[in-house]
Amino acid sequence: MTLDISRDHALGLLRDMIRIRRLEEKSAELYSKQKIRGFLHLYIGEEAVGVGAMHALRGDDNIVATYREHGQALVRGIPAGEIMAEMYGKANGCSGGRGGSMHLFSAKRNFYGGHAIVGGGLPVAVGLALAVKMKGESRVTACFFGDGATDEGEFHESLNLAALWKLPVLFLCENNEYAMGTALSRHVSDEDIVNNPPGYGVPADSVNGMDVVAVERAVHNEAELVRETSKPRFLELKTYRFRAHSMYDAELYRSKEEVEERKQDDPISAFQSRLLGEGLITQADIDAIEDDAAKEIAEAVEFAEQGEWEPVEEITRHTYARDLS
Amino acid sequence: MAEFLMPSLGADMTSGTLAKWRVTAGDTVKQGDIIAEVETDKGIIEIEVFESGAVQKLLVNEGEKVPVGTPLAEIGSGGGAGSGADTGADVDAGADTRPGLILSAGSSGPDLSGPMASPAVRRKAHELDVPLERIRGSGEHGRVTLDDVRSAARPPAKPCGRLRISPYARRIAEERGIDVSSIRGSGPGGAIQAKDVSNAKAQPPLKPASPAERMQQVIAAAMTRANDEIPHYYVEHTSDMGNALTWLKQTNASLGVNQRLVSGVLMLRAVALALRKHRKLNATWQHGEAVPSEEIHVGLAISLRGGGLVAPAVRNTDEGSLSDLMARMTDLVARARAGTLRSSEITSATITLTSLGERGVESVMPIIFPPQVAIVGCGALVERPWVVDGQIVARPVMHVTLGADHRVSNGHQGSRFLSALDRLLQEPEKL
Amino acid sequence: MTTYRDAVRTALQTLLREDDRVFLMGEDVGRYGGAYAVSKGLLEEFGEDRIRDTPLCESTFVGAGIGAALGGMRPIVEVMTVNFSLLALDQVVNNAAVMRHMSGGQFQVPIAVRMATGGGKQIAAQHSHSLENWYAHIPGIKVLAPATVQDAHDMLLAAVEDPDPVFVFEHQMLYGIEGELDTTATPLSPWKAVIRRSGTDVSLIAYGGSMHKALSAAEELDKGGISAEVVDLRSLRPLDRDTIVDSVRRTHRAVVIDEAWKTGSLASEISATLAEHAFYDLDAPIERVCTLEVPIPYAKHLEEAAIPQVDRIVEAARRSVGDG
Amino acid sequence: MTREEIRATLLKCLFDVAPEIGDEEIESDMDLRDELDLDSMDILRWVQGIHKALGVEIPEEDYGEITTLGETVDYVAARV
Repeated sequence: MTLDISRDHALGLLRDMIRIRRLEEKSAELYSKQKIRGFLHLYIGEEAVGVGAMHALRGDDNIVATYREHGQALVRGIPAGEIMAEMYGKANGCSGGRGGSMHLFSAKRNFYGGHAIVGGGLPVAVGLALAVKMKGESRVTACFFGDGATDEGEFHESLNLAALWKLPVLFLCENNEYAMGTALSRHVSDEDIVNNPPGYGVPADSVNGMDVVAVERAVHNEAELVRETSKPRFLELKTYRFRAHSMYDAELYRSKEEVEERKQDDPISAFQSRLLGEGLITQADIDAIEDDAAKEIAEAVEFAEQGEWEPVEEITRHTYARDLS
Repeated sequence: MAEFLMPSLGADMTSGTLAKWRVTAGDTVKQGDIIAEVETDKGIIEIEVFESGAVQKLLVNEGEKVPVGTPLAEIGSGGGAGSGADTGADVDAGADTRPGLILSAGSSGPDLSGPMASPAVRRKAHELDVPLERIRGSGEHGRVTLDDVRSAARPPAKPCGRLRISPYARRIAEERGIDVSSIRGSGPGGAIQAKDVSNAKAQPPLKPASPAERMQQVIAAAMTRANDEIPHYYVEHTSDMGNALTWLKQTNASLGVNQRLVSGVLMLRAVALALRKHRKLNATWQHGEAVPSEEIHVGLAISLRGGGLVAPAVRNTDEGSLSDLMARMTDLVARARAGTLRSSEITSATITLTSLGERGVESVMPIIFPPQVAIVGCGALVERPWVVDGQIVARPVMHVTLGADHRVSNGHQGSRFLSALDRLLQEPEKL
Repeated sequence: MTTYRDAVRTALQTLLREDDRVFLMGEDVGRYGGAYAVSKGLLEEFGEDRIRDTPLCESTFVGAGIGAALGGMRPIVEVMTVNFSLLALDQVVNNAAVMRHMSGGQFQVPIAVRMATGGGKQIAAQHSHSLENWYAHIPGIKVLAPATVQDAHDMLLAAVEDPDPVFVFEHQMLYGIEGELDTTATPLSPWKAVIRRSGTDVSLIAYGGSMHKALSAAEELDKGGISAEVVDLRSLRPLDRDTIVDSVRRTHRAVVIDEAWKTGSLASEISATLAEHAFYDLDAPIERVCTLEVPIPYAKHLEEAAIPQVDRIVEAARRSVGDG
Repeated sequence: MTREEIRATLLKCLFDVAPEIGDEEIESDMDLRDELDLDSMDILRWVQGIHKALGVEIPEEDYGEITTLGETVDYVAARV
């Protein structure tokens, strides 16, 4: 089956996947050098999900994401420098250095943040959709979460409430097969996650999350249905993370062989091969993208390095609308 | 040349054990290659390299535990083989390569100067034209608060009547009978702490480095406090001292020089005896209420010629013979002059008697010494025309004034006290 | 020398070996080896029946622990961090804490719940808070905060043996500390505070992660001639008021260190206790060194400024003594 | 006993009574009550001191003859 997309479109998808990959690789390096601290959850392996979904959504659609949100943030338009600066903890980071890797935010891009309590973003997404509906807008609220979140009560409660109140939420489950270190088969009773939402009256579908074009199409279709019907829908994106849960772990819960095998299905190299095979792009195009990405990331690091530290005297800022002291 | 460092593999990792090298010196590596295994609390983790090049030298042996940031290997950027160094020979197990502990590498930390203050505080400081750097913050971490700015903008508050003293210091001062009003506090905000009380005991206020000045400060503080806190009222009576002086003259004529009495001792005893029936004036003000004193200790105001004033107590002034009282009074005056009063004498008075001497003014309006609630002032003995048995005669008279705390007694009670005092002075032989 | 992490594991092993009713459950306690690697290796020894990986469903697996305890088992539940335990707060407050009382004494909930607490690792505002004070507020449960390797071991044994629900808070910065572990000695009562260092001038009252900062502060103060006593609370509920009050009666000054926010903190409770029972022994205002009233920021310097540090404890103690 | 010795003894007794006077130079014709601010208690103690040091007893009715140091030297010299 040939790809039915334009060269520019294809280059756009590829470019964003490569940008994410290089950003994450650089982040890993900077983490090991202690420039980035705390928890760092890398998106390597899952780029097709973020890129496909974010390309399919409208710029004014609301995004609620998880603590593994660098990809969505970058594609939504938060500059790499601001993301990197945030991970450095600098004042010029997209959350002022207050949030770090897990808590990227951008109000002007309707990016409602990375959430680090599993399942904690879902009720918030339902509420954002409620606001959209009450204000009579046509925006979709897209909520990303992992397979682990489907264990939480909040997942089930959110599906129920969104369906009951007919709210325009698109539930996007990034199923990477592990809830932190616990395999899907060991944390859900029914591994077929799409079986859950229909019980609440929420239509559910599934897509190969390693295929960026398939993701983009599926998310586009679902989002437009949500927009038209003002009812929630659920889409599972089957993917796999190539790296540890958070930066490094001993990966006692999965075998090296398994990881190596799944790495063969790299969403970026697979897409590149297809595009080259179909003659849509050339190696020179890829080289140019790589060069641009390398430059962008280098500039991002420089931006973060040059950033100022928030003065300690401002520490309680942003606790309230107005300082209470 | 780049250094391959012991990486930080998690937020809680401070050190790791190099479990295994996957490369040897001379190997060529490229970015992303796994070149070592590190054992952490969570298990063995494979470590990738972020540079491409040749491994020049391995710096840490397998099995060694080193802090995060310690160089593990040197990676040449050229991509060619290294100097051919032999791993075994070059790996130095010694600790000398380790001190390069770079736990905070790269994050040298922000340069933070100037006081901490929120934007709101800064704005307020600007509005009130108070330089922020001159304010000592009372908030967390020395943070300047809005209240700090407001206080800095205000003129200094009038000294508050309430003494800043810790509960513990107050307790031990009471136990030891130390007057805390004269103690300078060394605690937060000038508060008196236990050690200040202890020092005060060791060094009574009469013997400070600069006695006169020091005493004047103490008097100033006590009087200011008295004037601020105590609603004084005054009543006055003029007493005929003829009988008393005649009796005194006769008595002294028959006594040896060491047994002679002075008129002051008559006054002292008369005040003490009058107080027996007017207990409201023989009290101290403590924690918002008058506490009557069972015993009568009249303090004698003694003006020191070098400057200063003390009012040590003649304890149990109403008891013992007059000659015994005279002896005690003489001793007290001598020690007051010599500066050897005991602290308990300074603090235990329950009322004060002040006399402006024999040639001073005719009357005095004295201020109460806190925590007492009354003070008796005597003017000079003066001869005045006086009506005795319907005849105008010249008699030695004295103005006696009572200053008292209106929270505790009233003018009627005060005047009854002065009447009683007058009657006592008319019968000196009974004193 | 043993790490705190290993001491907890040793206690878990002892409990699992000696009592068939004991089992461990929680997120990633099995295959992953525990988020803080406490339970590493236990799955291999005790099997999946007794080392249970749970789905990410805090309310339900804590509630299930309560149920299992009611049913005669001795569950040890690991909640990854106190922040996630908020999802289970309903089960804790409305079931674990009240079951004995509400049933007129017919039922008991002998559950032990372990969780990591505290900040210091730059994991920002959803992973760094110290909310043990919230638990210490609740009658019907007991709260322990082991600060030492020995306590990490002994207190878990005591928690499981106790007939009531016991919550054990392990400060996340302590897992790597090393100390002597004696598994043969008779343990100290976990419900009593302990004087970790004697002093005469000021009492530094702390627990958990802050206890070590208090000890460092005491050393620093010692250089300046101030003799600081360090009181390790150990049990947050019940609170050993006698030891706290006795210490302050001797030193006459108190600095309470608590990584929670100051408002409504355990430090507030201790300060009130001192005001009630040691008022006439106080020679200076009680000082509280707590976390600033702000969600824990990610940036290192801001996080450090937010939570109690040695220098702030030293400053507070000096103010209290009058050398500030 | 010379007048100088008497004067020195009287001064010593005076300093015992009123040590605060210190090094102030005391003129022979200075009024002790007014200029040195001695009260009746001080005078009495001085008189007691003189009695002890020199054995001279000064009755109250003679106080009018010891208003200055010079007068007192005269008074004592006549009775030693």
